[in-house]
Amino acid sequence: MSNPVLTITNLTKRFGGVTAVSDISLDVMPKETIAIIGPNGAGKTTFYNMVSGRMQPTEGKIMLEGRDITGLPPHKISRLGVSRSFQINNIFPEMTVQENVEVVLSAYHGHSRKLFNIASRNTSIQQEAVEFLKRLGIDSLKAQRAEVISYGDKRLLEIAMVLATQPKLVLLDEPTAGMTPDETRRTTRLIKKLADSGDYTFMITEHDMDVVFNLADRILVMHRGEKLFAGTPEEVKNHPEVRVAYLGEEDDEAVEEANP
Amino acid sequence: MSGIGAALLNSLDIGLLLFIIAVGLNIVFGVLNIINFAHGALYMLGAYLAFTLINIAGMPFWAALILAPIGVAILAVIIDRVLLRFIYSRDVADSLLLTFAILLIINESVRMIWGSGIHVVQPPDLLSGSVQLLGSSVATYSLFVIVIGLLLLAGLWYLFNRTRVGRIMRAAALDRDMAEALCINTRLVVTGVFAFGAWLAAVGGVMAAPMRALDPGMGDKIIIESFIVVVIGGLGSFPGALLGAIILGLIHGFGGRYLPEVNLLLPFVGMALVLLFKPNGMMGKGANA
Amino acid sequence: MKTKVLMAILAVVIAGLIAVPWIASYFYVFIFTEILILGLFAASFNLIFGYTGMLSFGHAAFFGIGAYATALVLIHLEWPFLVCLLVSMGASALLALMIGFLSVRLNEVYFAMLTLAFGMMVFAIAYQWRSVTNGSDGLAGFTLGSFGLGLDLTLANPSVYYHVVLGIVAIAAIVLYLICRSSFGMILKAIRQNPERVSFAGLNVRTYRLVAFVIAGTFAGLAGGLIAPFLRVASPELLHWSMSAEPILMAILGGTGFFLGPFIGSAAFVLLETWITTYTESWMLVLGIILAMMVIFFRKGLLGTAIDWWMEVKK
Amino acid sequence: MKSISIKKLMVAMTATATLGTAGISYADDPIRIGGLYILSGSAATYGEFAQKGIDLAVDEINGSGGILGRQVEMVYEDTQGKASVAIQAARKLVYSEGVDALVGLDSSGVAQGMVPTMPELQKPLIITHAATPDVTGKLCNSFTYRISVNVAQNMKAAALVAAETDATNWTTIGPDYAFGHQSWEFFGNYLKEINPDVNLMSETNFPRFGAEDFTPFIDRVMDSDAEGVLISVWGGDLVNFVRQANTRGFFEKDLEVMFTVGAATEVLTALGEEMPEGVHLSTRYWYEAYDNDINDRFVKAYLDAYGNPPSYNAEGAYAAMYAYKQAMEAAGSTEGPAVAKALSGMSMEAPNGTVTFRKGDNQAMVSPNWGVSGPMHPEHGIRTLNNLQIFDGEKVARTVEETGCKL
Repeated sequence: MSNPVLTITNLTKRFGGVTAVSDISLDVMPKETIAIIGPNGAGKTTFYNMVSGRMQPTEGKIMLEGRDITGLPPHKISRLGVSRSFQINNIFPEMTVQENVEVVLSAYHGHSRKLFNIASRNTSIQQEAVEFLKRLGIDSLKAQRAEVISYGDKRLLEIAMVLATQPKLVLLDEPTAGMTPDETRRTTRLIKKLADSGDYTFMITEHDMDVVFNLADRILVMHRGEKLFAGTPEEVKNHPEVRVAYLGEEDDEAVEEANP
Repeated sequence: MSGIGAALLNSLDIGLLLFIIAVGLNIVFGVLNIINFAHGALYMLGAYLAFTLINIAGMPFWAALILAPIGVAILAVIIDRVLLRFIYSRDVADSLLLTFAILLIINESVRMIWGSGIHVVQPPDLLSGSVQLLGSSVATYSLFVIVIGLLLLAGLWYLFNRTRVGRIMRAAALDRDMAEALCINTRLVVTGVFAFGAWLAAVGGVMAAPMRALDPGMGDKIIIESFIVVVIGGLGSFPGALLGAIILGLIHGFGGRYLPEVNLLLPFVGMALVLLFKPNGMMGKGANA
Repeated sequence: MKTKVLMAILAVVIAGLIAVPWIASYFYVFIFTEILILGLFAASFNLIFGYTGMLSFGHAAFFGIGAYATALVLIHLEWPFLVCLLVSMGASALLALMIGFLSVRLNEVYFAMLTLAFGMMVFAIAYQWRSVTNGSDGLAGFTLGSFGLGLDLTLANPSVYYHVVLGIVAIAAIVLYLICRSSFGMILKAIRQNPERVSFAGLNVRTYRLVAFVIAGTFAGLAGGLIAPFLRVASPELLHWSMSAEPILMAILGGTGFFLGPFIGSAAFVLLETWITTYTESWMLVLGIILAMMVIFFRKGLLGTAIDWWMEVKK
Repeated sequence: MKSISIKKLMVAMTATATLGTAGISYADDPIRIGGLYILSGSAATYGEFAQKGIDLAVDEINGSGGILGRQVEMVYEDTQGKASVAIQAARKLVYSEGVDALVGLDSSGVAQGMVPTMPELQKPLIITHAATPDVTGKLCNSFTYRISVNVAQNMKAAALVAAETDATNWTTIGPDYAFGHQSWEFFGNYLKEINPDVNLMSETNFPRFGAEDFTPFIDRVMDSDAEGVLISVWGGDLVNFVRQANTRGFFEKDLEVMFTVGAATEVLTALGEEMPEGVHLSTRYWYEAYDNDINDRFVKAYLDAYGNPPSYNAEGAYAAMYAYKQAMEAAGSTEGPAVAKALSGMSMEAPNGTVTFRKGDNQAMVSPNWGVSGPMHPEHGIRTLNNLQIFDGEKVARTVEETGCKL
């Protein structure tokens, strides 16, 4: 098979005396969907923050298609092709849904440096924005102010914005957290469709095990900042340590995290 | 040599006066997340109330030192209940703007009530005159300011370290989330903290009255100084306010004496340097802003 | 329909502004000159405040440096006025680049405090560097010569000067407006609402804030270049923090969410001041009450409140 | 829809078109005179005293038939001690309030900025306080007059006083603007002329105007070799200065202390006994220095009305109103250029004797007063002045050539 999109070696993050992420190594292959699971405080979000440039690793290396991106600021990592969503909604609340995507697109296409074009008359970007909204099934909301649409729709909008940067690797941080069961099903279906289209490489954290087993090609189980196990969903399901350390607690955790 | 001694004592009395004022600003910012632009105006009100109590009502200085700050604190309660309650949940910018409006209102009210001329408050007889110290003559009143400043410092230290209320306030000042968890829900604490900040400003005002001529612009002069103190020391940090006040006192005391050509520039250079290299101040949290 | 009405209102306002020297008493020529200049100052400020979300407390530094630049050029070099304005813009752009480079890294209160410090440093330099700035007295006694471009204008005539200001402010406002509705402008609005998302879209937020800061500083410098010949003096109070507070008040008064808000705010500010001080000396008291009301109840400013009201009526 | 909004616009436009029509005056309307003083901040007492002097004069003038049979009405604007504010205030007074003439200006910096704009306004201005030599020197113009002593006159007198003392090492503490710097410059030049042996120290002190803490500057002078110090700090600053100097023991040192505007009664009233005895105090008019009917009447009326003795600022403002009365009646009109012309070279009787606006520079030939502070006045609550010296205004003035004024 081809070379990995992302190669992580010995990634470690310490805060003072506390080690949040310890010595994680991982290869992400093109077009696969990899899920990272683990109980609260397992270090998933810290791990994400390092990969996306929000935090500097204490040790270790992150390579994107053979290029060292360790410790680069978020905008550079994003430019190089890693795009992420957040656990909390991270959109432009006072803009319309369509404008939200347009901002990202004009950044991607380099229009953002133009001082004297008229943003509202850029039809190619507008069409492209609508395309992305369609892909997430929320194009009917395009003229709404982003702050008034439903919680689930906001999460989908954020995914649309993430995809609009044409990333080589998409990081989704608990894409279904806080969603109603209906929304969760809809979102899972959408991500599944996007993953199956072969256009994207996904890395997902998630609490909902149904979602994880439904989407993931491979799963990395983290526990107290360390890699507990990595393998296919089947292997994970059957792994005794994982069952004890994590799956047994699943229900409680999910409830806790859904009510932040 | 006597020059340095005098400059040092002079720095100390200005520094401790600034500390009394700035620590109030800092507590209000720390706990309520409000940059109180009207803090200088409250300081001025303290001074003017002292003027009325001493020169008009004929009370002794000591009575004014007790009563005037209480009066200002009561006004602060009103300000809090009538105006500030609308904006606690909003952006810091909104609180800056609203307190700026309050500053305008207080400044103009002072002008209307007391006139725009200069007023003078006499120090109590016990404290007028000067004594010989370190080979130079030092105003007795300056020593008094230093003593009161140190007493307040001790009192505040006790409050912050030995009492429950104080520990909550200090913790809240350093950690907003905790502030929200512990304090913001309690209206009484919010009002209390704001009034306490105003009380400190007014104590500073009464203390300053015998050293400074009173005019309606005196609050505007002190507010920028207080900002400098708070920024240098660290927004929300109690020991920081002391350090910042002493540093600014030294800049004033020595800058005016040895570098008069650039004495206006120095405090702002200090402020900018701290913000650039240690945005949270010399005693603030370690993390970057 | 809506745009047509707006265009009609705008056309009438512009026609009215052009006609001020003929339809209003002589005094209002001065008043409207001031409104236009301060309006431009406030609009430049609103690019970083209303659009990008940065509350600067040192914007007067650029306004004042513009005024000093024009005054110095008029005194020592006697260049045409248009060249003076270009020098003003250049000087303030340079200053904004320096201050901005250091300041845009900080957020919220820290940004406000750092810009306050830098603004007051510029004030202190102007105040104490007597040999160049004439200290606290400021530079006065300069006279306007030619305008430039071979135009024969008697700039000393207040009505002529008013029309020159109107023309320059109109051009500057159009340029600022175009910037606001460009893709760049859209990114600025996005930065105000969510800087993190913008940086995860691959843009260096600091660079964009810096560019906005420099543009705002440059236009503030242009406004400063216009104010010096109007006031006949360039003095340190133009650099003082209280001068930095004025565009903040004007932007809030007019409405920070609208391009024309700061201009409306400037007009309201100057006219209210003129009228109220005729009746009472307590203009600042009235201003304080108005500002408090605006912040608490009408955060969208006069223009925003008026538009909301208009929408209600239409329903 | 459209018609409604157009109607509204018409209303708005009509409102704009009727934005006041001030500036036209009629023969039976009162004569309006604009006063430009510092009415806020630490120097606001000066504006207050000037207003009192003016009010007194206006009452007297109106009580005896007014000017040209018309009553006089004052309109005041606050200059805040800032040139830009003063210039805009003057425009408002002239173009909006329709005043016929202007009086005022407390600060030299304000005067320097404002005076060059007077020809545009086409109204006469009598400066009653600001002392910079430039406005009746290189910046002079035919609309600007000054009825008060300027820095050059006062410093000539100061140099004469200083030359009588034993001090040879001189320094200064003055506000950091035109007035402070020019006072020191003129004082030094004149003193050097009289006594070439004096040493003008290079270590000078210019705290900013409105500074609250003067102690570093006080300490600096006390630690230096200075034997004499010229202090041109004034207003609220002077009150702060003297009180802080007292606590440092400044006046107990063997220093010749000269306050160039120390005998301003505004300051003496605020300080009371805190102003030390035995220091040289100057004023541009001392209320007990002149023995004439006008002064007797003025001082009595002022004391009766306000309870404290008049300051030089009050006297200057009071006299300026009579100057306008005389000039307007001589011109037979209130037209700006005509009144300005009548003022040129005009002589008048004022509380401080006969005052003449010199033709070449429009500076009034008035006398600086110097004295040494003495015991408290039994009734007025201020220090008295001993060894009073009244310098001849003409003799201490620069020649017209020296002023650089070309009229």
